[in-house]
Amino acid sequence: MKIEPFLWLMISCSLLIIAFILLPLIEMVLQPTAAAMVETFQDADVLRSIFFSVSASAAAALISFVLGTPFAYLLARRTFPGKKIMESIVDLPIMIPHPVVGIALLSIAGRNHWIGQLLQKMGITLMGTATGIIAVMTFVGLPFYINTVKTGFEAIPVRAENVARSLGASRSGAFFRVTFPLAWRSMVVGMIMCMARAISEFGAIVIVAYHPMVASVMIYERFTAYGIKYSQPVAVWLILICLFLFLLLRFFSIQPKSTT
Amino acid sequence: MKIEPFLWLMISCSLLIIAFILLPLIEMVLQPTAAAMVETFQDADVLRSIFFSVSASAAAALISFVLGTPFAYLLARRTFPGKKIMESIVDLPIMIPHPVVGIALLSIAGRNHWIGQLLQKMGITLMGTATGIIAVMTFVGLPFYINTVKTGFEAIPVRAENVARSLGASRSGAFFRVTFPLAWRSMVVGMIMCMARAISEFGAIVIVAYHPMVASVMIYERFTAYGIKYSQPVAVWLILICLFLFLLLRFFSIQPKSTT
Amino acid sequence: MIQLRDLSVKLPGFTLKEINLTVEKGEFFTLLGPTGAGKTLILESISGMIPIHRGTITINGKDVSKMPPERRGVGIVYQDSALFPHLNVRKNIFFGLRYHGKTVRQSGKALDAIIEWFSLEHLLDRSVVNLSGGEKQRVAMARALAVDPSVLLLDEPLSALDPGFREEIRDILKTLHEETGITVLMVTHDFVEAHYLAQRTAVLNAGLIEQAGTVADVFYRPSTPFVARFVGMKNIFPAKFDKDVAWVDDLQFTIPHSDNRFRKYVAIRPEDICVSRTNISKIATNIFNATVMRIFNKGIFSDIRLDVSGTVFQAILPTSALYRMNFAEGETVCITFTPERVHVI
Amino acid sequence: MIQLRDLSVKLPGFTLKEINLTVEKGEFFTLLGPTGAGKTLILESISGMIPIHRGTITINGKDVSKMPPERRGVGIVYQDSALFPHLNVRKNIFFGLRYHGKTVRQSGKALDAIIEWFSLEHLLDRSVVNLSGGEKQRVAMARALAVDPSVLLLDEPLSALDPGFREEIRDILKTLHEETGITVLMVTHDFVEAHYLAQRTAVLNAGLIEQAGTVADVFYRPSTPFVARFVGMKNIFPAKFDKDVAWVDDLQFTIPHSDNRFRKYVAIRPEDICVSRTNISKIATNIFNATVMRIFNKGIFSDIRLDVSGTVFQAILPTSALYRMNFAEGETVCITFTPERVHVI
Repeated sequence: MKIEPFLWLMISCSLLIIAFILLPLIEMVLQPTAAAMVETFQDADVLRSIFFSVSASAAAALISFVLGTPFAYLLARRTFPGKKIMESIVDLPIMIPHPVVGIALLSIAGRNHWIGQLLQKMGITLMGTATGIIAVMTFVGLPFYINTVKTGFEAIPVRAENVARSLGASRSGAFFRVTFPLAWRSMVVGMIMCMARAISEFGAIVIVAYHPMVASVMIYERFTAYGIKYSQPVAVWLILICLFLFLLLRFFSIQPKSTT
Repeated sequence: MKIEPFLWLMISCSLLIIAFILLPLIEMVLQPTAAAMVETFQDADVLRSIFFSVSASAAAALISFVLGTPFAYLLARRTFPGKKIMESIVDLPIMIPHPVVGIALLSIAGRNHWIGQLLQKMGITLMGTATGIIAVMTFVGLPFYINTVKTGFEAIPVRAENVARSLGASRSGAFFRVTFPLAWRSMVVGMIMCMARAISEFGAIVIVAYHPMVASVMIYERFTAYGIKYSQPVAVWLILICLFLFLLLRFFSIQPKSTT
Repeated sequence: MIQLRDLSVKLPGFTLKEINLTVEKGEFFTLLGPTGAGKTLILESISGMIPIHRGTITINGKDVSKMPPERRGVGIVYQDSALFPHLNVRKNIFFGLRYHGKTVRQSGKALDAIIEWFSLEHLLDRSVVNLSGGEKQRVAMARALAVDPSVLLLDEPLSALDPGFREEIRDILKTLHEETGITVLMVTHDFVEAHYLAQRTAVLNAGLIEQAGTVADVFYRPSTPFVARFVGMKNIFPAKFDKDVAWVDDLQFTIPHSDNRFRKYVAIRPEDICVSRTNISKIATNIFNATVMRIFNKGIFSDIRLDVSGTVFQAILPTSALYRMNFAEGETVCITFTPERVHVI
Repeated sequence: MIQLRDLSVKLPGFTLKEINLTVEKGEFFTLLGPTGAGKTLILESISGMIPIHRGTITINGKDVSKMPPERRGVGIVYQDSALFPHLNVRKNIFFGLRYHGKTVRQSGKALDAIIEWFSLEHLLDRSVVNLSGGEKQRVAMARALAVDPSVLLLDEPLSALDPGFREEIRDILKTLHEETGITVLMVTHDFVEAHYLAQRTAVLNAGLIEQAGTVADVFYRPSTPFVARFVGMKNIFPAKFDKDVAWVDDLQFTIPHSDNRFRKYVAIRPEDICVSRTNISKIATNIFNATVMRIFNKGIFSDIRLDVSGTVFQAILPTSALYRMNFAEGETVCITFTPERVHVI
């Protein structure tokens, strides 16, 4: 069989892309010395910022789960006028430049805006608070959750729900006994995606709250103040801890199917 | 028919999310005065940075198109050991915190690394150059292009390609006369997604190159230097111009089908 | 009993128009029609899955038009079974019990009887994912019957099955209906299924009922050319009528004596046309000389196309008989059919 | 001519094992078998879409085992037509020309003939998306034939069609083969299609050829119980043999005289069993008293299940004959079958 140039083109492009993505990451992980890694890990500021990144993004994923699941179900199951527009609105946060996200969120939180005044009365401040950071993270992470879970719901045949209802289940009964058990895996994946996007955010967070310091802001601070060598260990730790968390979650979601 | 609490829950969650996404954006767009908008638009720095953002992200989309299309086709059509891993690698840039992306790219571009030395010999510098910015943008935008186009390819029945080959078309003939005309719409959408992600990047760019200044960095600079009021007009202009570009591209990709 | 009164459903690109239909208590009724005629839409209206535009749906005398699906007491079996893939066979069958105030213990005997009836005892702990098509349909039927529905809706329950399973499930359906006397409304596009299972039937075309009646009625007395074609009357010719005579072009057919004022077509089933070398029938009318155009061997039976001065007839004969008579293409033969086998439409 | 020698294909979860098959030049050959038997895999090996593990594929004497698909000269028509949705009918048909050094002008007459043959003239400028199922298959066939392939592979070309179109396309295939004499290999799971179209056939089961031969051979002389069941021999019983006699439990069957040493079953077609109230046959053997268990009306024909001292026979009769004779369930009747209709397997 003669060599197929088309196949070679595909393979070489693929390897080039894999190298482009992997080499920088591998290089970065390998450059810090073990000593620097250990020392960085003993730094309470670093630990605090990584823990804060993880917990704030987990909070964003949880909010997405609570609010986004019903929305995703609506988008997957119903047709209504304006649905396309709604779907475009959900995608908006992906398109908006990151600093603009921060500026937009601050725009309504100001003292001269009715929402800002309302928030203030409730004792909620966005600027420079954990609340603000979680708001930003939810804003950028929501689309990932909703789109993943919507696809998950769409893969579940409507007929299974119909049968459940014909057997006497109410709309919520059908949802909790048929749809949810079939879709929860996609919800876990959606929450991982949402969390990953939230943890990686920097531009919007740095506008809303430099402090309390999330890991990505700390990495940026160390880079600008002390240069690449000093910022690498923190970056590596952040990546490793994220990776560990995601693998853990993935592992739970690929458990052998139980019968309930 | 009694009121269905489940339906109401879905609707209220949906409206809450829509409001959470839209209200800050609308508010931000409405706050700047017309005068401020006009004045900002006449500022050569602003125009230059927006133009640079657009053209650099377009370059990233073009690179993704050239390299990513064969890769996406490979992922859509072939099964091979390690495919799952490859797909995970493609998704990596979405998961990596933005400043870490910048640090990782700089890690291999340094003078004491063989790739850095190679690049230097070729006259390529990443730090503080347009090349570096395009590299960052490609890095973060590629996954969006590849995943979109992969889905597009998967939607095209293999049998159509098989028939084309049985009719005498080579692998590339079948690709260019059957697969490409059926998939180009998904490629346009993929490039839009890639471009949108590239334009929105801030954290990685600010590490690799503060100058030449892209729009998101300029917005950040104005925010930190002069506050929210001064940064809003630039943000609004950036969003409007992006929106216009994307609508234009979308429009071209939804033209009535021609027969070729 | 299921009664549809002026049922209208509007969907983008499709409309069901004023469907009137009564399925009597204990009846096995089929809805026939080609793909896209709106058959499934009627089932989904009855079960409450889609909102209706106008009209009323009554089940056992109770107007259910505005009830949610779970209160209509309607059992459904879909073509693809629609089993719950995350539950095993047992849990699929028991799924509906709790909504009917029953526990497995309370309804033990009834459930055991259903499970035994469908021969599912040995499958109870199996995952539904790896069952065969026939097994899936048996589980789907057992699941629907476990909650004792007042009517059973079947959406092409045989279509997705391999031939072997198709016969098995068809026989099960027939026996089930005979033994339990449950009201059944089944959708199918296969007339043979209707013939085999149902007492009455309605033929649907593009959202309208073309004809309703007993299966025999629809089969032997189709009222429109569409229905005639659907029930396999291959020979449909536009005709002019005069008392007990019809003219198809220049051919004169003797037909049953009836009121033919508003009729426009004659139709003859291919199996009602007798083909022979010389006239062997005892009647003196409807005898034509025909040229054999083509013979198509279709296994046990063969199709034969015959030209009678430009009008093409289609007849069906056992292949063995055809071999015996040894007709050749181009040969002139004699075709006859009794007047009562000529249907006027 | 297509020759497969020891063809083996290994896929995750499925294996084709040493397939040997010869389709003669000009022959219409069918590959029969249930879903998942590996039929399509054989077609895809021949057309070069999947790599083969071992063995050789020869087309018209040329070993094509290692050739890319575009050089094998194989035309394919799939069940779903696989038309190019972005091209109109004309461009679909003309698609392959350029690869065969032809232009539309050069091959004008031949193309016109193909287009006319398939009655596609009025559709040429239509989009293929909105064609009917039958039209789509006609375009798919015209497209395959436009480049003058040396063999034509058909992958269940009738399965996705509505009954009306199915007959149309089946007749077109038959006439096409008769007129052009092209070598055809068709995959189907429907024995009637094979009977109607093909000279020879092979029955595939789980990646192995169970039997190959003329359609009549496979139909009348199945060599395994699987094939017997597949060709509709409902009555298959394990038996013991002694010269021209077979015992099924205590029933003694007279059978054709042949070498029965390695045989294990007898099989009788349901249509070969004659059912009557009293013995009307001229032969003295294979006459049994039977109890009518169930009668299933299946439209033109009816199934009848008969119990002969514990052995259940299945016979098929025209429904009209059954009505005339007015059999009741539970009644004792007489069944007979001639010895030559008893197949030993």
